[in-house]
Amino acid sequence: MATVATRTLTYAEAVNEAIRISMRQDPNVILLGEDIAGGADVDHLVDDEAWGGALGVTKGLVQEFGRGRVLDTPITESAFIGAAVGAAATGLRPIAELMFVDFFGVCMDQIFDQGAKLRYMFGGKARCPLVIRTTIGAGLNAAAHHSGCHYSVFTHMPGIKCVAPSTPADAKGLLLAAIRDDDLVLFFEHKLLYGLSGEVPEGDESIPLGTADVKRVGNDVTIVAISRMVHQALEAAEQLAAEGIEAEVVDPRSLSPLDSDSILASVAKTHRLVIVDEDNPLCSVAHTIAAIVADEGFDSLDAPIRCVTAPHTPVPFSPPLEQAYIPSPEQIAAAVRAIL
Amino acid sequence: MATVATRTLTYAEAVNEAIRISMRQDPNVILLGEDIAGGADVDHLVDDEAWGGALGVTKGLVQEFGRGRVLDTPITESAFIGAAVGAAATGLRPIAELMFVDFFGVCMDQIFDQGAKLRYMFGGKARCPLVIRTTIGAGLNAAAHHSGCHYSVFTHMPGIKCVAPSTPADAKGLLLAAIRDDDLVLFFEHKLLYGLSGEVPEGDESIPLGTADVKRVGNDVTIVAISRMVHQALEAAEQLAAEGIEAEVVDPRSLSPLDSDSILASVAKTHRLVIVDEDNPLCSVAHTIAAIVADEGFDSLDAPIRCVTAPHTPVPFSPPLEQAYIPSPEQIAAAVRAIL
Amino acid sequence: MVVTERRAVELTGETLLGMYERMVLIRVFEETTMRQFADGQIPGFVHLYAGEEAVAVGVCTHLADSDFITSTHRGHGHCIAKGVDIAGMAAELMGRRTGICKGKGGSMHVADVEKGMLGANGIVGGGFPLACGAALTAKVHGTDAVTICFFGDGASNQGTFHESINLAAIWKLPVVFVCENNGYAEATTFAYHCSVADVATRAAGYGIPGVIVDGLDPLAMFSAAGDAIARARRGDGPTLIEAKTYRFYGHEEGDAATYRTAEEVEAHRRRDPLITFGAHLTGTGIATEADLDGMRARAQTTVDAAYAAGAAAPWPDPAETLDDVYVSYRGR
Amino acid sequence: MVVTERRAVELTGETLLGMYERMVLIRVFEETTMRQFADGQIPGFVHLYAGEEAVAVGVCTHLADSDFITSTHRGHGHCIAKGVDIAGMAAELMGRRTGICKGKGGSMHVADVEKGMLGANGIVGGGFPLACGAALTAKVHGTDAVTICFFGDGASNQGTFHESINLAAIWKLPVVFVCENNGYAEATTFAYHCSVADVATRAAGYGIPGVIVDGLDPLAMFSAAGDAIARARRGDGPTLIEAKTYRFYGHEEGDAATYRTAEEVEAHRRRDPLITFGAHLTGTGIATEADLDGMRARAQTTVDAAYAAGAAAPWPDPAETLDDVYVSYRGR
Ligand SMILES: Cc1ncc(C[n+]2csc(CCOP(=O)(O)OP(=O)(O)O)c2C)c(N)n1
Ligand SMILES: Cc1ncc(C[n+]2csc(CCOP(=O)(O)OP(=O)(O)O)c2C)c(N)n1
Ligand SMILES: [Mg+2]
Ligand SMILES: [Mg+2]
Repeated sequence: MATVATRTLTYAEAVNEAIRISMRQDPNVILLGEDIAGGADVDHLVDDEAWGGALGVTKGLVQEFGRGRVLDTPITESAFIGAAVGAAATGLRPIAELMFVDFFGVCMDQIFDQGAKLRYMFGGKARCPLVIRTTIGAGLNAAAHHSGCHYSVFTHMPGIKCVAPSTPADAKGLLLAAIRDDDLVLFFEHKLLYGLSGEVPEGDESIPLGTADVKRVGNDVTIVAISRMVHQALEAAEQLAAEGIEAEVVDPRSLSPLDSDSILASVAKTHRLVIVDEDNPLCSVAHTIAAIVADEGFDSLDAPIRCVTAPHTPVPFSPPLEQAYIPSPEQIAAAVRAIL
Repeated sequence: MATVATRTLTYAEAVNEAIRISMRQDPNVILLGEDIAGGADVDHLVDDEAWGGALGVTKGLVQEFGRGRVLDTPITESAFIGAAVGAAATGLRPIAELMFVDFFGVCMDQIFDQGAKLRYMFGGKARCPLVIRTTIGAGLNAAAHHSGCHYSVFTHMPGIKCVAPSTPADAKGLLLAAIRDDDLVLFFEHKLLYGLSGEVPEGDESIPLGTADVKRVGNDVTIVAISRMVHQALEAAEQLAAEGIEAEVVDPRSLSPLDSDSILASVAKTHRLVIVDEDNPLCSVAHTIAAIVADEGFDSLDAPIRCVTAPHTPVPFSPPLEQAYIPSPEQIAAAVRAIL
Repeated sequence: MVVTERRAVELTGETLLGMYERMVLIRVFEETTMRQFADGQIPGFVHLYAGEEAVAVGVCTHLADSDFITSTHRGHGHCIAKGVDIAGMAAELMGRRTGICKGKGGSMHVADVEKGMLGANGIVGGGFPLACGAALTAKVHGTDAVTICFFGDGASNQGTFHESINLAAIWKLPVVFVCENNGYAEATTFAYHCSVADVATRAAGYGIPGVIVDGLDPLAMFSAAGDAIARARRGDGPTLIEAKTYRFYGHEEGDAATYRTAEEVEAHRRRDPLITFGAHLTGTGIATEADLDGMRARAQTTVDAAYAAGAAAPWPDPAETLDDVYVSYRGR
Repeated sequence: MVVTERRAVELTGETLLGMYERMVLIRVFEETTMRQFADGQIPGFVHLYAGEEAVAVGVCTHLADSDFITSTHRGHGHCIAKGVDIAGMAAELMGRRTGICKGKGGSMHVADVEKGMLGANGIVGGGFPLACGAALTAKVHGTDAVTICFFGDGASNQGTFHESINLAAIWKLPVVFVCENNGYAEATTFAYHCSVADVATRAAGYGIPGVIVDGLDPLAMFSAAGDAIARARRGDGPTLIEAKTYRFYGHEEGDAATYRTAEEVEAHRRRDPLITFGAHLTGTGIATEADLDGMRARAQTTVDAAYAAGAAAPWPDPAETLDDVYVSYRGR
């Protein structure tokens, strides 16, 4: 493998860079969302004052690509996400931002009935090369309308691909692949990871969708963890290592398609599985992974499969409640110990 | 147990009867939906000409309860389902009809961000005694916008209860309980079951939500099946019985809360589990049941858990494709044989 | 708001005959489809466009393949007006492999992106945002393509109507919103479900022109659409056209439509666009009765051949269920 | 559409003083909240209502506890105007167990159904349908309760606006839609995001009255709301009121609001409703400067006490995370 130069970027910067690279390469890539540029018709704004999205992730892009390609939208998610679907079906490669995933309820028809099904309903004679970026996750005390994960809902839906990176490098590489992909991709960015720094390759280095990544090697138990939970799992693994337990931490990175082969291979080695998911438990990706392993990996298993997830509740506001809501390294370590 | 008189009703009639009984008992119960009465302001309609819902399930109710309690709505699911939420929070007990579950995308915010979360966000100081009736299921060649199941999406959501009856008796008993329940209940009626006849108790005999029902007793394998799939499973069980294999068919009836105890008890007896679900597989109720058993019932299991579900595709239109889409008795029987 | 009277439009006899031909083709397709459905040849739900031909044809006569339309559950007429292949449509409605969507879509999802037809739609109001998107593509690409969004009176209350027209208005998207107000949404009357007497009134809420047109008159439709399309192509943004029209049959096949009086149906049938437009053509000497009869006969031949081919065509293979979920991999 | 000028309204001195008192309480609550947020006492997102007091108070002065309101992410002012307990609010914003929602909701979800306050809302446009529902309850129960739906200019483009106003109009629901047009949706200007110059224009699309009001003037708000509420209670259906107002601070705490010019902010601050309404009260001899200062001081005492109590209150127990998902059973 050729060495690729890297530098330290935050997760937010990595997302921004992937978009910038893609927009430079392909004039069909456009960006749309609420305040995605920021202050659409405000002339006095000096460059870096434009919001660049509610959380600043797309800052600077309107300066390079102009308001013809970085479009602020009204607060009408059905209209602009549906427009992104229509644009994708007719020749553009839009990147739309759904500010918080919790808002999916106001625009889901355009995503799952139109965007996701269009190709199938049309007998394969259409494409929907659209990326919908959205933010997920608890931890900012943003309460029940701004803190959910809910990628399970999209993973459920045929015609949608789902990606949930846990590191800056994955965020960049997977987003490059997602933008280039000819299918509808939901790209889930965890709000608490935006500030995380890490080494990120320079240039146009994409990571194929549907490939898991082993974030830590170990022989005693497999911990599959999604998005920010990868870091909770790694912390749990450190705690366990102190006790002589070596956990393997597998990050699926893309939830649909899911690289179940990598998960099964790890379980075949460790014989034990704990799954960590910040989403609510019922009909979750965690449960899907458990179901796949309970079928295809049954003979490898020496112990029950444990899922460590958020509880079956909305996300509470108050800090101690929200902390209780988010799966902790301690809970993960305890789940591992219980099946050893 | 006191004997309760029964008579033969179709599943559609059973639903209708449960609503009628509830509306007679409680003036706060109202009905709203598109053409739920039918021909709202058309005076020349003679009684039984009013549609009573697109599939005729609520026929006759407007004649008894009047247009003040059986309200036709415009095609604005967000507005009228959200209005049902607001009405439920302020003293009514509405029953809203979402004509096909596939339309959930146009109104999901009002269901899951408003109705389902209201009580939690308000610290327990509000209630949402609302039933949303909707139709599910493939088999009418109604294609990708009118044939899905998608109860998994609602089962995922905290604050929502999900019920999916498979027989006329269950439909009536569970709907009576749902209307009386103080929480938001999604009630999934399978379109292909509407014409099914069965013995249904007279009067106000409700069935508690959260209780599974063993539809067939057997010792060799547990088949958990949902909604119409109960009948496919029973057919498979007959095929298997001819080979000397006795399957136990468990119908969870309510998906949230889920009576996992009954499922685990059956698996503890049979040591083998096949789950049948007409919904798409990823993040499905099937996978959740598999995950629960792979954890809590792991020690009972003598074989991999198999899920027989619809494929990860939208519902195709063409009859042979749609038939391939729906889990068949043959597929179920084959799944059982494979793990024996 | 402007109420468009039927205006003298400069149209060649050839164009007029072409319009009639399209209209009669739609009518014959629909009436044949009705029989095929009754014969059990067409599975699923079928919503006929018969009676509304003047709308689709009046509008689409302005369009090239590079222009787009979005459609509804009542989409056959839009497809035919936009030039979608009749045999492909018939086979699709029958669920055959040779269908334009390989049997995956059926009546409610007929589509042909190559022809600029972005699909019938099973979701009422589903097409509004898609139309904005197709128009956005034209705007970003700098072409003069226009997009027409057809929708029903029932759809005019959906949230997507509002969101999309506002978006199109502020972005000055080249899109024309065409409401086919046939007076009913299923069994519910327009007078009940809508808070205003004319959908076109709502245009004022978006600062765009709103136009009421006699949707039974193809020439009125042609001229109103022409103005709106020109405006859109010029970059001046969207227009809302309300075509007052009528569906000759029930909401869907199987609906007895008892919510309509016989007198009401009769009154509209007397204004059948094929009769009135046919009379216009014969009256102005552009065609003879025999010409018109010939066109209808040719349409019938085309449609019969399409259905015959469909009936003879193979069913899709069950394994195809898994195809075309994604571009890059197969469902499972 | 009617543009409501400030009208002479017959109000007792007591009512006027009560209005001022509510307004100053909102202002003091918001400015104290700002400091508490800066001090790290309030987690999460906080959107201040300061500057818009005349709207909530002008409207809610007409209401009893049996009337309902729906609110927005910028909900503190609506809560206070509707009589929600200040201590319960402060503790809620701080996430304490004694909060009005037991710490589950926070700033974006403050609610008090007993007081007819159906919740702030984290979803822009989320309140429209809920308001129709509360109004439907009144209609079915045959009471004269009215529901007010507060929403922002940004929300006026959401689909729920359109769907809900149409529904309220055809059902003649007793609801009043009050748009707080503060010129911005986050960093996006009203001029950009909305296709018409006045939201009230859209009323014509639903056949209901649309009224533009000076949202910095509590008396103009009072009189416009009075007309609309009376109409609603009479059973004549909804009204759309557009209050032209301004938020004195950023979209949320942390927003420097550089998209607004200093001059624009200054111009609005000069028309601060507390200053102008205060001047009206002193000018007409209803109150002295000292009276007004006294009210402000008392408000400050109330709010300070509320925040002090909040700071001293216990945190919820982590086990409470599982409470109140359902009435009948506990989450897990
Ligand atoms: C979101 C949604 N809600 C409801 C339906 C069911 N439905 C199909 S067609 C229809 C009536 C549509 O009326 P209109 O828009 O006037 O079109 P028309 O049938 O008159 O052409 C309804 C309610 C649907 N398909 N989608
Ligand atoms: C459905 C939805 N989309 C986007 C947001 C993010 N958001 C929160 S407040 C806001 C601006 C609202 O503007 P406006 O309605 O004018 O209210 P204001 O903040 O000016 O009071 C936005 C975009 C949201 N909360 N909900
Ligand atoms: Mg109609
Ligand atoms: Mg605003």
